[in-house]
Amino acid sequence: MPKNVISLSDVERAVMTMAHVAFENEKYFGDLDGEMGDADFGKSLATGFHAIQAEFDKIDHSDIGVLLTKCGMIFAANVGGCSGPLWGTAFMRAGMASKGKTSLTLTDLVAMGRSAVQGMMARGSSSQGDKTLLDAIIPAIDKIEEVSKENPDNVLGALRSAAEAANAAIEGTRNWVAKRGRASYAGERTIGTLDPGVVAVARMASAILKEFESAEELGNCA
Amino acid sequence: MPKNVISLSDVERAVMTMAHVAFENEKYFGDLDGEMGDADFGKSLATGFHAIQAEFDKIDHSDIGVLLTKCGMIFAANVGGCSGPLWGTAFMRAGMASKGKTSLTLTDLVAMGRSAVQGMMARGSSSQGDKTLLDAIIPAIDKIEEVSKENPDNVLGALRSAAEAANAAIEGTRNWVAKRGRASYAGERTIGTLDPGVVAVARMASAILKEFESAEELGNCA
Amino acid sequence: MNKFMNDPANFVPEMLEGIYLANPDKLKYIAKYNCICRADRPNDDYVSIIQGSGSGHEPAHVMVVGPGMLDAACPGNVFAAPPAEFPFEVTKLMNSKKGVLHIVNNYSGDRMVWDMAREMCEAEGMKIGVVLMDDDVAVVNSAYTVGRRGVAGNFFSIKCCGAANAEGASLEKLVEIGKKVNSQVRTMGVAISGCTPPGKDAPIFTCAPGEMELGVGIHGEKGRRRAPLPKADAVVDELFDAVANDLPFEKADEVGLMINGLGGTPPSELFLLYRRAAIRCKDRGLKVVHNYVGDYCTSLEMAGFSLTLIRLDAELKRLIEAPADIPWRIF
Amino acid sequence: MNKFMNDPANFVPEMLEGIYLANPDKLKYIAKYNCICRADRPNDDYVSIIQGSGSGHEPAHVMVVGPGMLDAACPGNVFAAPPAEFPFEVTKLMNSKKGVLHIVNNYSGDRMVWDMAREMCEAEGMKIGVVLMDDDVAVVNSAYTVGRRGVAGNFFSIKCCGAANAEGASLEKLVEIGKKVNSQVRTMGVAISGCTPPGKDAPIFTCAPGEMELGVGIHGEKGRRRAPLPKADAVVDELFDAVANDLPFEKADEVGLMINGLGGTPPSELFLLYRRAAIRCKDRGLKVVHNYVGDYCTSLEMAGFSLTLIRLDAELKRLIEAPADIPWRIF
Ligand SMILES: Nc1ncnc2c1ncn2[C@@H]1O[C@H](COP(=O)(O)OP(=O)(O)O)[C@@H](O)[C@H]1O
Ligand SMILES: Nc1ncnc2c1ncn2[C@@H]1O[C@H](COP(=O)(O)OP(=O)(O)O)[C@@H](O)[C@H]1O
Ligand SMILES: [Mg+2]
Ligand SMILES: [Mg+2]
Ligand SMILES: [Mg+2]
Ligand SMILES: [Mg+2]
Repeated sequence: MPKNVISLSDVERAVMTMAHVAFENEKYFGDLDGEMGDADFGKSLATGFHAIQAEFDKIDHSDIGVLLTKCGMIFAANVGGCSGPLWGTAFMRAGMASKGKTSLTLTDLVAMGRSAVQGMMARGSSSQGDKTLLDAIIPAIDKIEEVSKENPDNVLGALRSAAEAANAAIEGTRNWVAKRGRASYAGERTIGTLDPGVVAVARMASAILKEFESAEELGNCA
Repeated sequence: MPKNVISLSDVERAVMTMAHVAFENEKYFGDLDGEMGDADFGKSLATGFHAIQAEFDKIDHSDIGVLLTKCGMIFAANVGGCSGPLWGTAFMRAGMASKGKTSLTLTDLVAMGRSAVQGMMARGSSSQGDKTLLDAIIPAIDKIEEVSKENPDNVLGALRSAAEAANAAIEGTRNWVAKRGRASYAGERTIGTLDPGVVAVARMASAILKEFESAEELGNCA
Repeated sequence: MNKFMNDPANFVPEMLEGIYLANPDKLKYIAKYNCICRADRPNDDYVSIIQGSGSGHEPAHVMVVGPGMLDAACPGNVFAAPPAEFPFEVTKLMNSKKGVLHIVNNYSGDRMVWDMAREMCEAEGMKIGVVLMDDDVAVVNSAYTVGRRGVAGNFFSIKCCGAANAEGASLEKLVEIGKKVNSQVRTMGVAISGCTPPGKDAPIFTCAPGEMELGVGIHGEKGRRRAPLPKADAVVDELFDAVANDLPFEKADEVGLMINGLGGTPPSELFLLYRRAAIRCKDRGLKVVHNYVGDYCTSLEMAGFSLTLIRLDAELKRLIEAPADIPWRIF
Repeated sequence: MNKFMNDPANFVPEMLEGIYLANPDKLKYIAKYNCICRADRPNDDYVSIIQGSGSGHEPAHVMVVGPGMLDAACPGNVFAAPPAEFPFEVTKLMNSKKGVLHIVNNYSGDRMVWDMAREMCEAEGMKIGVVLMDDDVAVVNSAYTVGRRGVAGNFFSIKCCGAANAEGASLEKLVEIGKKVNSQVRTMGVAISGCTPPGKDAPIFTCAPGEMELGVGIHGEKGRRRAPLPKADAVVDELFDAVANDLPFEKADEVGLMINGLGGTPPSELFLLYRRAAIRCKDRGLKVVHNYVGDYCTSLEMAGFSLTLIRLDAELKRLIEAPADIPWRIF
């Protein structure tokens, strides 16, 4: 039977998958940031996820909410620059929106995503269209919402649409002007370059999708 | 009749010829110095001869001695580093050794050269074999002395032998170790490199020879 | 670009330890929070003044901790604001009855981190004042950024607030002074080489021979535009005009003038550049009452400089001339 | 390498004018002799202390003219000692009843020029003292050179002689102090990039990534040997051992420790290097009573540093700690 909810262990696996994307792309993300920014994005993400990984077994796994909140606190405590507060806030907000839950419906997922996005926008005084990771995350959440309205049980379909939307943002935002983050100081010169935050979110979305797909296949075979 | 003495105007032309060699080779001499030294030799020589050129018409030309002494003072007043004191001293000593003279025999020339060399060695605490311009000048003077002993009137022959000796020193000293000047700090690493002072002296000797030869030809034609 | 370092991951901690080892009687080093602080602080008779931006800008701001300037610094990695935990914990450690002043440079990262830290501190009942520095005139269109960056002008807010603090001023007064400094100081920078953060194998950008990057910040990031490198005087003129026309500085103003090296530019060039800036001030009728030529706020080993003008009233003049004692010193 | 300059021929004069313009009340600039001198000197109650090596080593020595240090400087072109006329004329201008002290760095050029100048001054009846500095331990075989070079240790002879002069010491006493400083100070340097004199279009030498030039002087000339660039601690260890074993420095010695930037090395790296040097001093039982981290004697924009140790007795300690007021300053 295909997956219709997201379990606590799915969430754990998703966080670890994000971590691996951060580790494997540390240099690439840093180089992307070096194009127009200060080249530290790869290092910041890797540092944050290394800290999460190091404490992962020790922290409270009793529900999705406490787990994500704690991940956010670890991230914010260990990472500076824009990424520490932004990703820390995102995890914490997602955690607060899933307090006490041990499994998530697509509707829950959308609510968590919206809350995380709101937190990041408030923290970063930013909005959609500023050529930041928001421009990958928001369309992805929109897609999840769309799919969930058609069929609230279609988890894999929602993740697939989300990953597609996030990946479409990579090239879709290329010719925009960055209005937030270090790159924004380069103004018009950012036209034609990729936003590292967008790329990171897209890669993570793809990796999570792949993870869920292979789990599904294994499930089908078994 | 071939030349058997060196006149005041010959000396004037010789100084101007040296100046032109310095101007034309400013970059090359600097680059040579840059190999193992501090790359300022070309500039120092050019500065000194520019100063001489600028004041040349104004200074006392009543005899070879005062002319050369004054050239030495101008050189020392305008050039620093090793070259200012060394070339300044050389001109001054040559001038003092030719005080009151309006023409020079080869014997006079040898005495002036010896006096200049002594002055430079005292000023620079250096001696033959240190891989400095002394290793071009001393063999050149030796040759003039040799020729003058055979035939005291053979000015052109003496200059030819001197130029040959100075030029032979270029490659002849290449594999020596520099023991004086900035290059000496590089020790063994100077083996295989040319000493800029030697090269400059050789080029000047060749140019002076050429100048005398063409004057001679003209003289013969007339 | 070659660099003197051991493990790139230890670049910042080993630099901080070096600062401490050079001043063991005056400073403390708390490795956990990248913190360099005065050994004799906190003291309830004085405000504690703290800053923590990215590293790579030394002497700003870890080398200006000491009497008359900062009480503590807690930088992040090279070019990254510290995690919010650092300012939160360091504020707790340096907490004083008179309050704690945060001097924050206006970058998204710095602001977010210090906002988070301040919220956490205030939740614990601490009294926090904030001064935001944004002196960089190279950022033109503030609608499209978080606004101007805090660059070398930061030195003056630290110097003036630090001096006022030594005189016993209140937190409110320090905030007022810091805001006044920020309102009166303008900076613009230019690079003629890029810089390579520790652990990277190439500079963030490079300048070909005869090229300059105009309007750079202090994070190795690109600036406003790439242009052919003209004579030094023309470079100064471009920065001077941008800076002096911005406030604008007026005839008979008394000013401080800073030529700040970005890390790879030697004293000889800085004074050659100062010459032109001084001539321009004179031509414009500005009276330079104090000047600064050297490294104040760098971008690692970048070759380049920034030009800062600050308008001085009697109060600011008194404060910049007050003594201070910091690790970045000559004697 | 890009450089901020106008006409290369004006590099030195424009830098000197910049120094003067930054200190118009305290200094005079005599363009004819590349001379920066104190406006309030000569004074027959004090010796006049003069130096004039090549340019390109700033702040040495044109930016250390002022109370407590030099009374005048008259540098030559970049990396070339001045023509003998400069020291001769400047000595005449600064002549004092108490005499004039020439502090000369031990290079063929410098020595020849200052010898000529001194002979000319003495012929006119002036009283001249000479201190010769040769602190560079990188020069091993003195039989094959004019001996060791004067490098960053020069700062200490100027500082100590200047302080003693301010106390009213005689010319003979200043010579004695200068000689004592020179006998107690040792330096060695290393480069990780070359430098380009104004007017040249390429560096005198270059270091490939991962290479260093060990035992360099301060004129962009090559050093003792080329070697792979190890971790920073290992570089410090190599210089430290060469320097500390030379005197040799002994357990319980009180020392001054200097990490001097060669022009292109930023404060961050210098303090990282200082860390290791301080640890090595501690391990060897040397007591660092005063330290110096920054640019003191540069080689244009060369990236690199030198490490200097000076053994201090009570007299030298008093003199290095005395105040001084020079153009190269923080505040
Ligand atoms: N104010 C903001 N709001 C949302 N996202 C932002 C903001 N500023 C930057 N970002 C995102 O963060 C990425 C850069 O992160 P990072 O390099 O860690 O920041 P910094 O600019 O502090 O070096 C950008 O690519 C962008 O996607
Ligand atoms: N002590 C010395 N005696 C004689 N010649 C010397 C001495 N030192 C240097 N030279 C000569 O001078 C040349 C270098 O001159 P220059 O570059 O002006 O000197 P510096 O070493 O001061 O830069 C050398 O190539 C060498 O021939
Ligand atoms: Mg970044
Ligand atoms: Mg030379
Ligand atoms: Mg950053
Ligand atoms: Mg020279």
